[in-house]
Amino acid sequence: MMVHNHEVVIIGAGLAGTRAALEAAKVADVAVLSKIFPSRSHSGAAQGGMAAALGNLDDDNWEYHMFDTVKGSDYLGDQDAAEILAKEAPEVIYEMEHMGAPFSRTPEGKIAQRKFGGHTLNFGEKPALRACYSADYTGHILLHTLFEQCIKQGVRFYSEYQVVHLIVKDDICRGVVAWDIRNGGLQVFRAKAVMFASGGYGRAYRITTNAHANTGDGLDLALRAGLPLEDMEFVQFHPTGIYRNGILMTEGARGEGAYLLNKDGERFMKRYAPTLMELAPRDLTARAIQTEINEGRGCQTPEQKAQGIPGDFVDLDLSHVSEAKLRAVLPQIFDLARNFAGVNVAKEPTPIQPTAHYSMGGLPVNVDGQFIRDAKNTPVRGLYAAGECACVSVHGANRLGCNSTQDATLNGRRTGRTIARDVPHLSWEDVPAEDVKAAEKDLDWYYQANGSENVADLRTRLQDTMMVNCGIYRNEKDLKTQLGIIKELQGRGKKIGVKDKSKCFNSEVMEAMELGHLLNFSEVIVIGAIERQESRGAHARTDFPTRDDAKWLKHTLAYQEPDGRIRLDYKPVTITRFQPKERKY
Amino acid sequence: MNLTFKIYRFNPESGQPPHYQDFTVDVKKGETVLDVLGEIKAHQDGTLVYRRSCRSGICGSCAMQINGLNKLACETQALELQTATVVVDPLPGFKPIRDLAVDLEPFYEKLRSILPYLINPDPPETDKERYQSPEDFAKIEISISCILCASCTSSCPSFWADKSYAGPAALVKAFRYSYDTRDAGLRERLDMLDNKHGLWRCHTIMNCNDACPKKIFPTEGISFLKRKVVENKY
Amino acid sequence: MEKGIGSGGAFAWFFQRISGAFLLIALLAHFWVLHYASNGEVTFQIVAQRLATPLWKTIDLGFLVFAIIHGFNGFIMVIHDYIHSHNLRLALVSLVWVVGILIGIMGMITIIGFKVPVGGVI
Amino acid sequence: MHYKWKTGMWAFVFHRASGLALSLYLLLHINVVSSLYNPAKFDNTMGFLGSPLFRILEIGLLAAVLYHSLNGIRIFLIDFTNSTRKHSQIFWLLAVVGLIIFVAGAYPMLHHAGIL
Repeated sequence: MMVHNHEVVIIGAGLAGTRAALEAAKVADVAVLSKIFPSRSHSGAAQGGMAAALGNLDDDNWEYHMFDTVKGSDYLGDQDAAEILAKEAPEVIYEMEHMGAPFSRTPEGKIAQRKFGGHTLNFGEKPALRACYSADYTGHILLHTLFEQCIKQGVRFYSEYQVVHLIVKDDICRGVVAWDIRNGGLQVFRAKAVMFASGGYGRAYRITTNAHANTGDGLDLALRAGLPLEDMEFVQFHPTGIYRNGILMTEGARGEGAYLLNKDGERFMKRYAPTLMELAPRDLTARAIQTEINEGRGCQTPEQKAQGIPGDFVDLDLSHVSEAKLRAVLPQIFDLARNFAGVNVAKEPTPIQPTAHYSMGGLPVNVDGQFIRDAKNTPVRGLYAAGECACVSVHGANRLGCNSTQDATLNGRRTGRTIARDVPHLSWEDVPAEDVKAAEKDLDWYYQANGSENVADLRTRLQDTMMVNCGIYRNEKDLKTQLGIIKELQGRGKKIGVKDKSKCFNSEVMEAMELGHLLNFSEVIVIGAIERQESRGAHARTDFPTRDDAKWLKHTLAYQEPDGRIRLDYKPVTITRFQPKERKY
Repeated sequence: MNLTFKIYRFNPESGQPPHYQDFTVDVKKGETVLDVLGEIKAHQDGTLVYRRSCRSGICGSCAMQINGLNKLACETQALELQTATVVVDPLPGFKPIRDLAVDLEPFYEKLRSILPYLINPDPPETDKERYQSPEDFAKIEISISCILCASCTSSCPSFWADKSYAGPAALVKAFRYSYDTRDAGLRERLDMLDNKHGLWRCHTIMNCNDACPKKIFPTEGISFLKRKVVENKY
Repeated sequence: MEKGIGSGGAFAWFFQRISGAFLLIALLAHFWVLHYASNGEVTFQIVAQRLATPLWKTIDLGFLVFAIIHGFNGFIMVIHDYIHSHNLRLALVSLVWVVGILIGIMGMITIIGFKVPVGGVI
Repeated sequence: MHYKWKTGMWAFVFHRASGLALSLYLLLHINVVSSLYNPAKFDNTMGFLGSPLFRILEIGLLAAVLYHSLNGIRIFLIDFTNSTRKHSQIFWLLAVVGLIIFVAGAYPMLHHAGIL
């Protein structure tokens, strides 16, 4: 088997991965592995902006940003991490700008900033102009700028390599085994430092903004290696996904003045967040929309109207904003609304529904990006993570809009620097033969799978039921039903059939592998959600409708025991400046 | 509505030459060509290979030739094509790897060759941005939306004829940086592009403008660069 | 980026456009004189009358040179598009140059060397 | 390969084809004109070329020259006046202009040839 030796191996080439690579490559030999081409990473789909208290257009400062982040997290976010995010964010923005990122500008030539949900001035007084943006493809320009910087610096990319096994022995990470998708061979990547930047897990849901590639592979690889996952039950639903396919309509639309309307044409947000209205944080807005739909005030399609079925979407209305302004600041949503909803946003409202968007939970790391394996914050030697796959935890129970691009870039940079600092002190470790054998055995299993179950059908069933039973609103009964369904699907997953036996670009085996990951970590989401008997941020339990700080102001850690059982543990939340209080907007 | 999808099939391991295979799919309003490919892969033939990721037109994975034109499968409504048979081919001009997936390494090679990054020897102030007027930003705005899907380069007859030609995508990127007011690398890039495989292989055939899913009009940027080279030299 | 034969291509591109514009004007004149001002007949007498004046000599000379370079430059562009073997390309481009120069000389001799025959133009 | 041909592609291919044809014609033309040193020979050749057959071929020459000139104008506009987005409209506008000139030019030519 081919063995590569790179001092640093980074898995994933989105904002976090490429930003870390730029730092680490200054002192070490870095390889970036990605299952798709780097420029295809899902960071590029971020539309609205990147938060930083530059104060280019108002009197912003980092303390407001930190407060909003902590309050937005429903006080589950670790405040040391939130402080770092708010303080370092302006520096990270300037650095991106200096690298060449083309931001939209104010009339005097500074970086332009817009309003975003939950971002306020003076601790909640009024909306802040904090999101730095480039029209409505901010993630795209950030991703491409970093990718191009990697080209400049000569970072080595292994594109279309799927990591299939994480090699951890004696609490030391020694590298990974990856599958070369184009040629079908397994290759060992021996490394002193391995970093996950493998993105989120939105594909566990049917209606999602996430790319097909976002199957949370990195999370499951860690779980299988005996390492914990943190706060997996917190899945953010973005309020405005295009009806039926969940494609993102940026929060920037509401930042530029869009209204949310129910079937009576009422701006219903006034009943949920009288101060911030449509600019309330995402968890609150998504719940408001879902409540309108559940209580029969959703808008109806003509067919639904004719048949007297209650509607299951609401309208996002931009028709009162001038078309010239929309073309200037939100050009992309014209195409999205036209191609995927058949709507001209300048003239008519777009039908939208909440859509699974962001994974607050993930691989537990400390503020330096080192992977931690337990409630006592013990780092795993040579293992790091940043970006959506990681849980620092900045976002706690609910992330604020445009904090994710900042989190990925900023913590990618921090983690890259930590790796650069650590690499000289890390040594080359042997790769145990049993790890390689295990990876080979796994891959062979997929090639020989000749059962009768259909991978796509199992995946669809998982996504549909997760949506219904573990979506915006949850309760114990539905969650337990869902756990049963996942167990059943895991059983059926052992009897799948894979027709394609080719070595070359076998995407059928790839999808089967991804299904395995989805089924595995979905169980963790559901178990974490069953246990957490409170409502906090994105986790809204109808049977426990209030936040319970006495019992639940703590992070969930989930481990997979060798027998496959999920074991939970808990970890305290770091609280420094802001004591938890009631969350109102 | 039942549509026939005539899809290009090729697997180097099968020993068979490339051929077309027909699939009949019941297509509903609102379904894209990518949705249809997904349906075929899920329920008719799992061995069908194509690239996809974001399915919302921003990642560029699913560029392919649909009814003779390069498009993103995820943005193409199948019924709006208004043909009973939809012909799906891989991007022309690149080596097919398998079915609809082609070898894009040459494409990235071209991109790397044109110095696709900001060149500015003057170190900026660390605690503030470089200023740029909204008008100057507007000049490059359309070109920054390029998603590197390769539709343009793959549609270019000059590229079909000369595989060393930089191609519209790389040239758009060169334009994007050269016309950024913060960049000082114009001369360096123009030296690179004034070349038998550079700008001058563009004969304004215009296929790239039709193929670009982001409506960037690469020819416009290429014309700018051509004039700039001439201005600088004569 | 790999360099092709010779450097650049900027001059060829620019010249093609400038010479094209000139040729368009010259061509209009040429056609006018040939087919409309002269009733459509091309005889020695008519051509000789025209060629005898220094102004027409200059115009025709410019026309000749620009037409040849424009045409053969076009040929060379096509060769650069489709021929990628270095040696073959060198050979073909050289051939085009040689033919171009020969035919150019031939044309120049005709125009410059033209003298009104003894007896003058009637 | 069966890429769909759009206006720009047709315009390009015809431009190439007419350009190559005109270059070859130029070779021939210079060759013919070089017989000017001998008035008798020149008139002889011209007489031969004045036959109806060559008159008709000459109409082909007119078409090639017209096409190459007008599309040349289009290329010039694209390259120097940022007309990329309007290239197709320019093409059809010039096509109409070209057709009118062609008819206006071909009629007297055929007339002289005694065909009309």
